[in-house]
Amino acid sequence: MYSIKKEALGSLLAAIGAKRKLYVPADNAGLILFTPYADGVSVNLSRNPDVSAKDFFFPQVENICRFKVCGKTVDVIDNREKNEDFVVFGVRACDVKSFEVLDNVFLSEPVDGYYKDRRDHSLIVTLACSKPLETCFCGTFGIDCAAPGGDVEAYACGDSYAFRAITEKGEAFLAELSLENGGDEAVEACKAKINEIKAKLPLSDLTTEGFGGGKTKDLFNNPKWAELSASCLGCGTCTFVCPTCQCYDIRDFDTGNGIQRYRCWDSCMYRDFTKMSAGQPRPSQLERFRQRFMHKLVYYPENNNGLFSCVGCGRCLRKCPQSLNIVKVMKALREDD
Amino acid sequence: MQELIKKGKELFANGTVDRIIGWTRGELPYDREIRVFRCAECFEKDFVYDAFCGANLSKYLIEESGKEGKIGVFLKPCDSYSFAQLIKEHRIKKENVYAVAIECYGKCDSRALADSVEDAIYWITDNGPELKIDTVSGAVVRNTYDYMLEKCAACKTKKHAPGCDETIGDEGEKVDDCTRFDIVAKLEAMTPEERFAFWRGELSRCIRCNACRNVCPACSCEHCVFDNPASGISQKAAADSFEENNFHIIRAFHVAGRCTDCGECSRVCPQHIPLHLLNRKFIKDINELYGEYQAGENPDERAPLTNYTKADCEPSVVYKRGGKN
Amino acid sequence: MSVNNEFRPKIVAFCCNWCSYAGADLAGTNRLQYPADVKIIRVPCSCRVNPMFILRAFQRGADGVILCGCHPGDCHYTSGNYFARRRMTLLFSMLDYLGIEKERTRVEWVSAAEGAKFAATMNDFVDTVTKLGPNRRLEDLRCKN
Amino acid sequence: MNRIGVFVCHCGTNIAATVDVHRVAETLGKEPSVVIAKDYQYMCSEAGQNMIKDAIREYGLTGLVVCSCSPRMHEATFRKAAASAGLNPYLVEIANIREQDSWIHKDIEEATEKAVILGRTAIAKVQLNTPLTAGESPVTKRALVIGGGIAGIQTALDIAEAGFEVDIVEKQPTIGGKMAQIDKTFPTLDCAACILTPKMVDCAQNDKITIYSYSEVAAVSGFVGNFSVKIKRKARFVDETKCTGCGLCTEKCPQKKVPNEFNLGLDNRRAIYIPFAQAVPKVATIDPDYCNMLKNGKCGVCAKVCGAQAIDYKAQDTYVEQQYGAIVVATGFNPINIDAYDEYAYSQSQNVVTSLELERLMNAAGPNGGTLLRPSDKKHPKTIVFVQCVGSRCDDSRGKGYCSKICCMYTAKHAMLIREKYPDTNVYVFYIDVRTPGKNFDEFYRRAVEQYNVHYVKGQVGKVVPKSDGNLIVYGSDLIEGKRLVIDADMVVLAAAIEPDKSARSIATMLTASMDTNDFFTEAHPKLRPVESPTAGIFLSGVCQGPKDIPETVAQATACAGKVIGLLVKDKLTCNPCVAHSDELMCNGCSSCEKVCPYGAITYEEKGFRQPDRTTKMRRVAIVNEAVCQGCGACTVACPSGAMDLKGFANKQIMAEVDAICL
Amino acid sequence: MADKEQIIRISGVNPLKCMKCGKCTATCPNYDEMEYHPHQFVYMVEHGEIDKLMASESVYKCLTCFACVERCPRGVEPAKLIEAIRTEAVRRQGCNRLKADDIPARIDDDMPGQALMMATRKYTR
Repeated sequence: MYSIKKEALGSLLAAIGAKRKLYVPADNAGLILFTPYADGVSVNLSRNPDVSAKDFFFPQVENICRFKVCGKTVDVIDNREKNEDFVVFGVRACDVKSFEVLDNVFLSEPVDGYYKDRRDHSLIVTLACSKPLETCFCGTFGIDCAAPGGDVEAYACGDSYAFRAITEKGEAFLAELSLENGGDEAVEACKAKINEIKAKLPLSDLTTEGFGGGKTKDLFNNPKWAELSASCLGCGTCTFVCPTCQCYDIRDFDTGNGIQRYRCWDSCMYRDFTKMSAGQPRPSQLERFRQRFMHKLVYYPENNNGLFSCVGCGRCLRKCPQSLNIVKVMKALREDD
Repeated sequence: MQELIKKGKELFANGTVDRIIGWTRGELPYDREIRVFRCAECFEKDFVYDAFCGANLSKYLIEESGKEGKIGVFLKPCDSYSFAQLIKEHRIKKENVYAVAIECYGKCDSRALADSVEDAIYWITDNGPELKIDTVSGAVVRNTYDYMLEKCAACKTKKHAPGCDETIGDEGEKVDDCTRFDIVAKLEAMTPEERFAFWRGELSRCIRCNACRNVCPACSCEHCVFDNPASGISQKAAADSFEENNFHIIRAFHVAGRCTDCGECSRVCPQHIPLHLLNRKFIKDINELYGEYQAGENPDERAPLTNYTKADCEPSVVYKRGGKN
Repeated sequence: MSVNNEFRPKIVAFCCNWCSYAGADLAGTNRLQYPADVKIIRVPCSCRVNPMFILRAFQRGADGVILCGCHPGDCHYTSGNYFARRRMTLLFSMLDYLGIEKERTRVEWVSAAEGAKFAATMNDFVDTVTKLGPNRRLEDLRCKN
Repeated sequence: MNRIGVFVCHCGTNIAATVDVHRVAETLGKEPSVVIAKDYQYMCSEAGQNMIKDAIREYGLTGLVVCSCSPRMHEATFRKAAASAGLNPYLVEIANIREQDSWIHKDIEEATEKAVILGRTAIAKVQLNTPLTAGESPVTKRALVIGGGIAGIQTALDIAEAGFEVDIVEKQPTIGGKMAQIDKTFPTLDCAACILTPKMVDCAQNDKITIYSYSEVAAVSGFVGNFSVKIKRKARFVDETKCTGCGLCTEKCPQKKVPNEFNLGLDNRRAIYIPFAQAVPKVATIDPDYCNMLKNGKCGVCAKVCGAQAIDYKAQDTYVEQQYGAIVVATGFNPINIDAYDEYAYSQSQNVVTSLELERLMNAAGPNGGTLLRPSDKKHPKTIVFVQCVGSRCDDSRGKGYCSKICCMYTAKHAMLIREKYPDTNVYVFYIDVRTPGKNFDEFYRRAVEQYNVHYVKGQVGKVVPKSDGNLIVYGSDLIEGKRLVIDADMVVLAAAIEPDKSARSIATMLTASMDTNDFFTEAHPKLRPVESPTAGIFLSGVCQGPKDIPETVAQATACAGKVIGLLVKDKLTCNPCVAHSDELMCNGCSSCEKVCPYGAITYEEKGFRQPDRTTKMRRVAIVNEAVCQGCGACTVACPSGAMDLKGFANKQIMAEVDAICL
Repeated sequence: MADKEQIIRISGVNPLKCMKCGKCTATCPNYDEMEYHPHQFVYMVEHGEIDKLMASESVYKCLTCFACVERCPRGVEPAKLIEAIRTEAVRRQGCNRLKADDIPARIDDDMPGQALMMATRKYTR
């Protein structure tokens, strides 16, 4: 355990930022967004950032390669960005868990080289949630926001921050910073306080009972889906703010003298998602809506040893234009039993 | 709200409608979902009309009015213009809708309200000018007017568009000292460099989630050009800053003269982009160059972009007006 | 290829088939010079020009876009240029609002008899855009190489 | 894969002098889809065209690019060549490297570089061209003429002559129009009735012509070749098929105080009337505003005296629906209301008359039986003052901005006739300019001055003051003498401006035909297509298009008939294939496109669409009538969903051109 | 020529609109008193003969009855030109046609009081 005074955080970040690329949660138009650290950036650790940390590894848009037309021949150029080591500061337990969900997808064979390269270059400094919100339900999925994990764990305890290395990589990172030891009791107190709040959260009693692998038959034809999906606009907000949504599209952009092939986030909420020459197996918003939640709560755990692909970060609860969300879905489907 | 519930039950009872679309309590204290109620009992039980019912119901009527039977709807003044405009564009089948005009004194920006409270909220009591918020670590109070939606703070009218079947309460008036163009004017007064920097800052946050488009009652296209590879400009992500600009310019242009300034785009944007400032620029220009026009207000009037006069100003007017150099 | 280090703008000119394209032809017939930076796209009427085309031109690296049509009142299709006039006014105003240099866009009415006006307009426009320098605010970097 | 052929023309030295044509061909030959690129001295020559045709066959070209002069010059030539070699003519694109390149640049490098870019642009476009076939639509071989004046009559007769059915719709009880009211015609001074009435009779007797008199057009739908028109036949309360036109009823009708519109209210007629002796059809009409029987059920005299039992007081308006291939507008004109010009005392003195009223006063069939007597006391006028340009050539706020064209000549005619018949009459004509462009026109005017001693005064009348004895003091200026004339006149004749008939506006709306600010119909082209409206299938005859005299009207009427016949002889109309097309899967049915279409080519239909969930949803979608669409593309931009596109100038094609230029 | 532009600017009249019909002159109630007549005013302004006009009594013979303005088919408004010439005359110091002292001698018994007031306003500064 290492500890620094709260006011020393700025110089600590500056020290990290001097050596590596550093991303910190910072204010931006009333939002908190992961922002490259620089002088004048207004660091804000008060709550979980509005956009998840997934795009450090799985960015919204990523170049894959370029095809260049020269007369009647075509050259293929690998023009992906070269990654350097980088640090993300202030990732919460839920987002850390989401990396596991993403890893299962991108790092299982065949390994996604683009994703892996970014993962390899990263170092994650997490932060325990001292003030979880009414939208938080990470506990539902067995995530402890008081023990966020990552390479280095950080705690905001009173007037100081405490840091603990979790991985070897984290150990080396902290060693470099030559911090003072201490803070163990403060962390325990902090954890206790967090647990106290957790018990009071409005969504603290939500459980995964009734969901998980093997529940497809129970849930798929539930008549509730129609009503649940009725007001869904089919926008992609929930999928884009979600830390675990990992669907992407590969597209070609005609630059006039060649093709830029890139991949970008896609959303199962979109009507051309899964559209094939033979037609659209999910013809209406009902099927698309059902797909998203069935995937999070049934299909993914079925294929990943019971790991749910929802981490309870609550972003979709905050961001859905029409107040639809996974909690409502879980509660509604459960009512039947 | 009781009056609305009474009206709803009456509409069910006398067979005017077989369903009503309205707001209902959501998962969180400030969440209001949209639901189609199919019986008087569930309507009475779950229907809610309060400070958090900011969502515009009009767009749902495109789909709903195409179904059999007649649907009831409650329309706030700003929603009624979207409704009237969609009827004008033949998107809503009026004969299948029973529209009730209702009063509105401004709705709460629930996201801003929630963000203003550090702790988890488990209940909100609406005391009119004050909102009492119970959190896990005690109660806090917020002034309602400080947390109004932008569209309500800059409300243009409390008067409904024509086309509603009946009105509950008194019909309001246009807001005389409406401030909705203030920020547009402020931007116009900037230098192009400042404006460019402003919009880059805003639009670079765009994640192309399409919430603005999908919630917009004017964006009711069967197939949006941005989703249609045949259009030549389809985009799934803003892969370059150009595409951020392009999407928002074209979207604003496509709704120019049709946008009723209902403010939904800005309400739903998860990235807090002030999209209404784009639409209002067009509205302001149209008002100044071609005469006052409010989409949805007059069912027989031509939209400004499908109309002209021989004496219209030349495009070079742009060089002379607006903005410094 | 001529080696020239000074900035030469790329200009796209949309010309309506009936007036302005014929005006451009007349400029040619009368041997009235204007810079080769201007390339003309023939459209049936100024009202055929979609704002998408103009943005597309900027995306692809155009430095200026000019739209030429029949004089108001003389449209071959009676009213097309009136609609174009409104559309372009609003579009240009919006571009200006977004901080895109408004001088990069222009509408001119050129009749089939106005070869001289066509050439003069193009000379002036190229001049204006050359002074502005390359379009940086509405370009797509992917199209650069 | 596309197989494009590129042909670069030298145009002698026109292109080759400033553009390195070999290099252009060589560079373009390296473009991905180009399979052959050649240059040649004159592509438009027979040898050049053969080169193209051979290449189409040899390489199986799917597209052709010709780098040459303006497409306005030779696009048709190369399209024809392509078609003869089996390539769809719309798979040809022209790169204009002469007018827009070689002729305006001096630097060979620069011009060559530009030629390559223009060529590449054309290649980019042609790859997206689709074979287009001109559509066809059938033609109903029947024409409608709206208006039965001399213009309508002449057009109808000429069309009937060619063997096509023609219907004339005339809102008055008889055809004949203004010419029937005129006494003599300039410059020949022959009797108007003598030349008009035989034509009216011809119309009545021609079995190809149907006259709907006392009728109006109520609604028009359809498009060129296929108009559907609803005609309202106003109740005339007399059975046309039974009435013999004997006129007994018009003598016996007790209601004698109806102002006679044919004589411009200068005398009275009965409530049942035949407008004039030579009316066609010669049947009586009851004026419901004056008939006692119709107003209060007390009378019935006409029914009693009618031997043919043609009177039917219970008659109602009826409607006829008819199909037409072409519609001719011949709605004519009226003199303007001159009450606003109170300086001329028109409303104060009966002895101030308009020229048309003078026509009736001098006409043998007029109120005075042809003797010119002034209206107030039926005395022979000894001094008559003519005032020109009353309401013509005015500022917009004061009258009509245009010259009414016919006044100078008819005034000369009136002056001359008066001087001839009553040599003791003093005749003054106040003029601003005397306009006599026309065959034998100036000679005619000079005759009035030289032979008949009409006093032409360059100047204008400022004021007319009626006196108690009916005479009028006329204050006029003589600008040449530089003095003011004060004339004690017996009569003043005002040459009132003419304006289109008031009914024209609503007819234009029904026909979607355009009008100018004066409500004259606009022609498709002021010089090259003067008798057609821009709306296909609508033709213009007579003064409805602009002021003109009888010879010009007849000339235009015949020209118009020629155009109509040219349309009606076709069994099918071929349409311009570069028309708008709506993708109904994407169409919202929002009506934006319809609002900007100048031709009314877009209509809407409720159509069922199979949904992904196998249900059928009804949706309103736009349908473009390809026969009516002229291909301007206004709708393509109005359409927010991009459902509307223009064939031959599709969004993708234009964007490909943009891309190629900006590359 | 500057004079001409000045008159045109003051009056707002475009003399080129005149089509020389003479209706203004024909309608002028004070025709007989004038050396130059309304249509000539227009013509002379068009030709820049301002000094000649300004020197002429005719300018002051105009009754400003506006008959010429009312009747002119082209909306040329000759009376406004005359008014402009009068104004210009007043503006030129020393060009005042009448000095205040000269007026009493010219008053006769028939002259209405209002005309006197108008004249004072018109002819003096």
